[in-house]
Amino acid sequence: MAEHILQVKDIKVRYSSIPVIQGLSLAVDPAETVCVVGANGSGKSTFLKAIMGAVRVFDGEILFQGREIKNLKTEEVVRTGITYVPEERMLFTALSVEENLLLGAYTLNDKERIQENLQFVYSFFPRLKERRDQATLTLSGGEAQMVAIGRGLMSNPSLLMLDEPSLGLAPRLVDEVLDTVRKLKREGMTILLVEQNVRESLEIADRGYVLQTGRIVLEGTGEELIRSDVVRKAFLGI
Amino acid sequence: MGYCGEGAPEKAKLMALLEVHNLTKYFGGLKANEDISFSIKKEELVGLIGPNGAGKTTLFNCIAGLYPVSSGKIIFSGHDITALKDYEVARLGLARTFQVYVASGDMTVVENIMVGCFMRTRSRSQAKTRAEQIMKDFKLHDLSDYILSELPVASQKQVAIAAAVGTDPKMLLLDEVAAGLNPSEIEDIMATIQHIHYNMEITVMLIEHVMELVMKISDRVIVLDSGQKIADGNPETIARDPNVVKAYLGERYVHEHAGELT
Amino acid sequence: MKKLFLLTLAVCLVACWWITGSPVIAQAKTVKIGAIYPLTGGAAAAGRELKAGAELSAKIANNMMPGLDMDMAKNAGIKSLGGAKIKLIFKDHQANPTLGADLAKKLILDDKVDGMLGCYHSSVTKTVSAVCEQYGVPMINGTSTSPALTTRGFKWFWRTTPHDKWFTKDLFELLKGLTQGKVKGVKAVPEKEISNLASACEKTEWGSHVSSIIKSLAKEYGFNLRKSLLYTAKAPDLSSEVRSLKAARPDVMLFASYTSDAILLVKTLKAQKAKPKIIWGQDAGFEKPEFRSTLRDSIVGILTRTVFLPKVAQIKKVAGQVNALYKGKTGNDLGGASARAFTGVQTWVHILEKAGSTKPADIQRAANAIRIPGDQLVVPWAGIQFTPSGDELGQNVLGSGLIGQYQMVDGKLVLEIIYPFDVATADMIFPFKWF
Amino acid sequence: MDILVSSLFAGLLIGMVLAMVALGLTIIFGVMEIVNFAHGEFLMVGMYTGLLTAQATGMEPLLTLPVAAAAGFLLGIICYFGFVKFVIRGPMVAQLLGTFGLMIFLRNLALLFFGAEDRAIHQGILVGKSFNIGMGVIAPATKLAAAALSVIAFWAVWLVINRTKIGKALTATSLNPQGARYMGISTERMNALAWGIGGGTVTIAGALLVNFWSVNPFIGLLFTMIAFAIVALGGFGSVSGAFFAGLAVGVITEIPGIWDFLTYIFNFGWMADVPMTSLKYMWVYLAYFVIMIVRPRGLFGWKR
Amino acid sequence: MEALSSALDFSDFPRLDMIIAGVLGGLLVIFPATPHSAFAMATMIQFLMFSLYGMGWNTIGGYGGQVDLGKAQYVGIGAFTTAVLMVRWDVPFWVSMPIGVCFAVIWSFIIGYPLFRLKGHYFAIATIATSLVLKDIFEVWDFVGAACGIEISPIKYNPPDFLHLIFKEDIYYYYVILGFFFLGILYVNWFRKSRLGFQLRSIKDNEEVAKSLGINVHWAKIKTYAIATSFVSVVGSFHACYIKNIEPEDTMSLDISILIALMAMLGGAGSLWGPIIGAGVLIPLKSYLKEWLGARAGLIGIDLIVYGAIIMLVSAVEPRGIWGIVEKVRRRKRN
Repeated sequence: MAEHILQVKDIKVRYSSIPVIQGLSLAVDPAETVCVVGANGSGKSTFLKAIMGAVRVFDGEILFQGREIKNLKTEEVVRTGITYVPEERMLFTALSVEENLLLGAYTLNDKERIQENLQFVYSFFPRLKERRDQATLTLSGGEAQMVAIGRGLMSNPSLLMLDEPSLGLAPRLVDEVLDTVRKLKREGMTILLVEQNVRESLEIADRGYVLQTGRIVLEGTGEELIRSDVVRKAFLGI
Repeated sequence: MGYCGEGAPEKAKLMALLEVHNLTKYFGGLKANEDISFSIKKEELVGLIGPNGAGKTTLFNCIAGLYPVSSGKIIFSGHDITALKDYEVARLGLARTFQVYVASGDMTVVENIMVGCFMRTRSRSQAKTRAEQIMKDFKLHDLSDYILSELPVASQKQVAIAAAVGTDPKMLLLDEVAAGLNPSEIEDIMATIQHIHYNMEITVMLIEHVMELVMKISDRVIVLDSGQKIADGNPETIARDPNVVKAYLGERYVHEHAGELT
Repeated sequence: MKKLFLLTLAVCLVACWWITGSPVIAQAKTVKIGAIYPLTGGAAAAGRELKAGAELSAKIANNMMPGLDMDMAKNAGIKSLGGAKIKLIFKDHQANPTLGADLAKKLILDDKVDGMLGCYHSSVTKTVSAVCEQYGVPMINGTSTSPALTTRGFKWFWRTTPHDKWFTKDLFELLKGLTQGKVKGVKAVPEKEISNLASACEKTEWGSHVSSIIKSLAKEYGFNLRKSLLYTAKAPDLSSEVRSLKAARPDVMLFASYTSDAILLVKTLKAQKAKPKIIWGQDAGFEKPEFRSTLRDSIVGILTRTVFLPKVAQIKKVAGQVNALYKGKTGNDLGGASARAFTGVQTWVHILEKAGSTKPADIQRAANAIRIPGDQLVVPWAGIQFTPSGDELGQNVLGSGLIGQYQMVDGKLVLEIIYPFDVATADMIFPFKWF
Repeated sequence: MDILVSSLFAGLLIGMVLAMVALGLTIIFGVMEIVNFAHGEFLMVGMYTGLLTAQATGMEPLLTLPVAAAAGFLLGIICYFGFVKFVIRGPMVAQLLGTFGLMIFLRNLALLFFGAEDRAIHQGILVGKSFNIGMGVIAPATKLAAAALSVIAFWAVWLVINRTKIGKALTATSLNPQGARYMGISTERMNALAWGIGGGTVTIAGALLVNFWSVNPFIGLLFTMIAFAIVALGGFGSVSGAFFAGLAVGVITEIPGIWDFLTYIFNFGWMADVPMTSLKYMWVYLAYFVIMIVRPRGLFGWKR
Repeated sequence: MEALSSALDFSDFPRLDMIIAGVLGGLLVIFPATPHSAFAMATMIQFLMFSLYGMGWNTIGGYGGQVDLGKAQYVGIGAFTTAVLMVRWDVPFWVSMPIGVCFAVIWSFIIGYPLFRLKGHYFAIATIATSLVLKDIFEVWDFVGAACGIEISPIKYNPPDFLHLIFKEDIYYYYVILGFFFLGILYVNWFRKSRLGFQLRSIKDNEEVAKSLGINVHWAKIKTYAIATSFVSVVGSFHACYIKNIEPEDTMSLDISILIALMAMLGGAGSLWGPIIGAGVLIPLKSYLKEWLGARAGLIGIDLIVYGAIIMLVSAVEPRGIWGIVEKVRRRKRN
């Protein structure tokens, strides 16, 4: 077994005594893209938030690069090298695109490095360069998602976690966003992806997990999962 | 596609209880609902599904009077309720529950249900009798004196439905009552909904992500995607509708499985 | 354990009951007088003066003081009561009328005082005297000057100090005197040069009374009151008020303010370069040591009405003696507040001496019949005699006021008497010079 | 005419200082949506700090500003870590109650230490000096200096918020705390910083005010209300809004002067009888009430 | 009839509570017969008055969750109505009190309508603003005596005058306010179980849910605000007769508003006993701390420092007040 960059062992999360995640284990290897799919309410987002220390994990272990990060404060988790692009994007709407991106590099202090990263993001998303001074409130959904992802890249993360990046986007934009993920994968980024767009995301992923009511019900390569009936059932109930 | 309401032919002769005509709702520049029309007949049980962000809850909120609509018309049991406030809508007999409802107060289960019952009566004893009756129906009487916020979510949702039922509605809008529940709790809530529908003869419209539930109990399903109505029909046809599958599983899935879809 | 909290609550309640329920045992051979003054709160400085004045008076009454030409210094204690000593019980009303009433009840019922003294603020005096009236406890008020206090027909309330109507009338007499050339050192001023007035009084019981008195007297004396405003007491800033006054271009500015406002007013007047010919303060803040020490030479020329000035010591020997004692005790000269508090206790002593008993009815009779000659008093009054009937029941009819002016004499700031004209100690500075 | 011009001028001048009083409140509200009822008490602390430092050392009162700022910064941070941190977790009622408690606590602590008497500074190079600008406008030097410093302080705060990394982090925290945490920003520290800056600016304002206004332990509430009015007017959480709203409220406190002007112009007898000066601060409260009802986001509000 | 039986029905409280409440109630009734100081008597009257203020506040602030910090304006309306009517036209207390309530209710509708469009902090601050506005107006309004206030002359009446509520001894006032106190408890006991009470608690819980259950939230709040107002106004009228000299500065100050809210919040907002417990703890604490530490040791303001510290502690540790702690302990025992 290769050295996992992220290893989650049997974690449990409760929201005021209601179990949301009940013994979830998962591993991500370096330069790998792992996708977690599951219906609404299955605990996908909670799982990512648990890694980020945004919800309390009361049992289990979370190891990142061999270090225990369970229940660290969110900002400390970020400093270990994980970035999280949240489902709601959480852009700082009153600020401009560039200001948002620079905030993504908050944990870095090296100015040259920050500029390099900025240039990298701009080269990655040329459209953002055009709109660098525009307030993010005025961006379209797809552009906003680009800012969110770009912001996640600004701190040179060792692991990028994307929470439903295609959510609420028009189909054309969904493809665009997923293409971005594909490109990132090619750049050698380690990605943990949570998606509703089951098919496409599983295609991108090296491996995938299917989550149902807080448990992993299926695990395998993307291809295997696409063929599985479980996936379809999980989504349409038939 | 044009399945409009054919899923329940035996009820077709009944008049429409709720009619939504060309409802459109903007939030600033964002179009949350666009030109949505449908009607629901008395004693129907209609599911409303769609991917996240499709505008389902917004639609509910518009119908229930929580948001003013940008354009369109809503008619409920002969009244134009488009411009009515939420409590006025409720008094006309259109009750609803909320997607995220975390009880925070110090009211007990029976008190919560009594609030609903108080809509139709001033008398405390009548309200209490009615609430106790509902609790019995919903098998909640053991929990009667517990503080609601201290109960598990499943019970809270049951109580929320019970309180809405306490207002003696003609129609009930249920917003994701099964979200976050485990399978056995989903079974319970399904039984509750069916009880409301068949025994109490209340028309029900529900937003739901748990497909087992929607597909099983709905007479008819309406599907929204990106604020638009993309399908309307009985559960079996809906599940095979390419537009629906596309909305859920993505375009490529549709192409590859074209044979299985109608 | 289970209901520990409620039990504790019950125990606490019962405990409070016990502690407060213990009766106070009266000591023999003392006459207890309750004194309710503003010892803390915004008027604490005045309160300290009042307390010191009253204490000095009690000390003189309780001990033989051979060097002092006062009847009450000649005996130790009250002779007619077998040498009973005066015991003052001080309470702090914090300028709060409700608290004052509570304290009055406490003094009357718990401490069983024989009489009351106080309370400086007219609003507090009002509630306290109402309590005394109900319980039939005699109260002597030495320092509250609201005219309303003695128009209420109270039978247990006597006031030694003259009230604001008199004081304000003094001022208008002075103004009239100015036009007639009666003022020492000033030639007759043409009437139109000082005919425009403006007043600013604080928005309290006392201030608003003064304000309305000024209004009615201005009319009576034929002056033109161009602006009359009430301001919020203890306001942090009075510049808009001052601007408003200034805009009326008055020749004479009249104020009724307590210390902090008085200081602020004068500072703002100066900063705003106001140019009135006369500034007159209705006592209170305008004659406090703080007023003097803070503003120093910038108050030269300001007039204030008062009942006592150190200059009185030049006229009255006894005043000089008491002033020396007071200065030895506190380091300050006697002022209007302390002199009147002193006189209040002194009046009590005389009344008790005359009554020969501490029965309220006897005290009442004695008070209504009392006549203290002017030479006994530190204040420059003709004496103390209360009206036993009529509109102003219980008002001392022999009191009178003074108007003083701050002047620089040998580098020292002194208050010179300029009214009444016959006792004036210096030439009046007219017009007021600032710039 | 003179009275109108001088009233407006005085209103604007004092408005600048009042704006600075409100600055801290709006920063704190902007970052963590908590209304600090003890804000006026912070101001009082600033006033006493300025006053006592000046009196104890014989220093020029204006030089005590850094001392006051440091004291305020410290006070803000202590309040945050010692108290506010625990209260923000609770319901809104607890926050109200809590900052109320803080208000009562600080006020009476001051009463215990300093007594109830009003105190004011009477020395210093600027005290008592004033310039006659003409048109009846007389500008006291202390107020001019205070207004100027207030503008500088606003400019400085604006720079910090808009031009520095820490300012950006503050803005981010205010716009979306959870999002800010995902960027690696310690929102806890940002909250504390907001309290620090909030406390620091308001104590500076206090040290400026004490040059021309007297201080007593009970002075806080008036300023809390004025600050609320300004923040409501300028939009809760808006720094630039607070500045302009401060000017507006400054002018509102000069309504008696404006009324005087109207009285002279129209010369109706009844106008002179309206006790306008007594109602000086009522207009501020009324303005607050009306603004809240009509435009809850404030006249200059930009927020979210 | 149902209302009366509901008001008299305390059966949803644990038996022990009722025993304690009964004993304490009995103690209140016999208190004047025990040896006590006048100061204790004054403190007890204050306690009863503030309990009633707190009960009034509790209806809107506790059950409804609308933190109202402007109750002093209604103390003023009640007190000044009674005083003005009594001084000018010799109207008996029992007539002027209901008139005062009418004025207070009318005023509460006038300002309540816009006020309740606000929520949370904004509402709380706006209530302060309205209260201060009214106080400032009263301070310049000659009809109500302006800043001088108005005095009910004790010698115009022949105590004990039950009609005008003018007494010499505090014991009469004590029993009058005690009567109001028991009536107040009964009323609140009825209120919390009434339709409006339920609606209000539901509003506090979640306004949107409340609306969805057919509750006109705005109107329910305004109605309850009027009820709260009536309580305060009645006690205000009593205050006028008790103190006999009222001034806006004294009766309508913000301190009174704060104190009223604190009683209920500290004792436990939204519970029947909360305001009483709050007043029972705070008023004696205030009186005696002031008396012992303030007057004797010269530590002025120490009572309020302790006060402030208690409030801070409670808000940080248990925002539901003392009663909240009791309930927490009980629940822990039960589970």
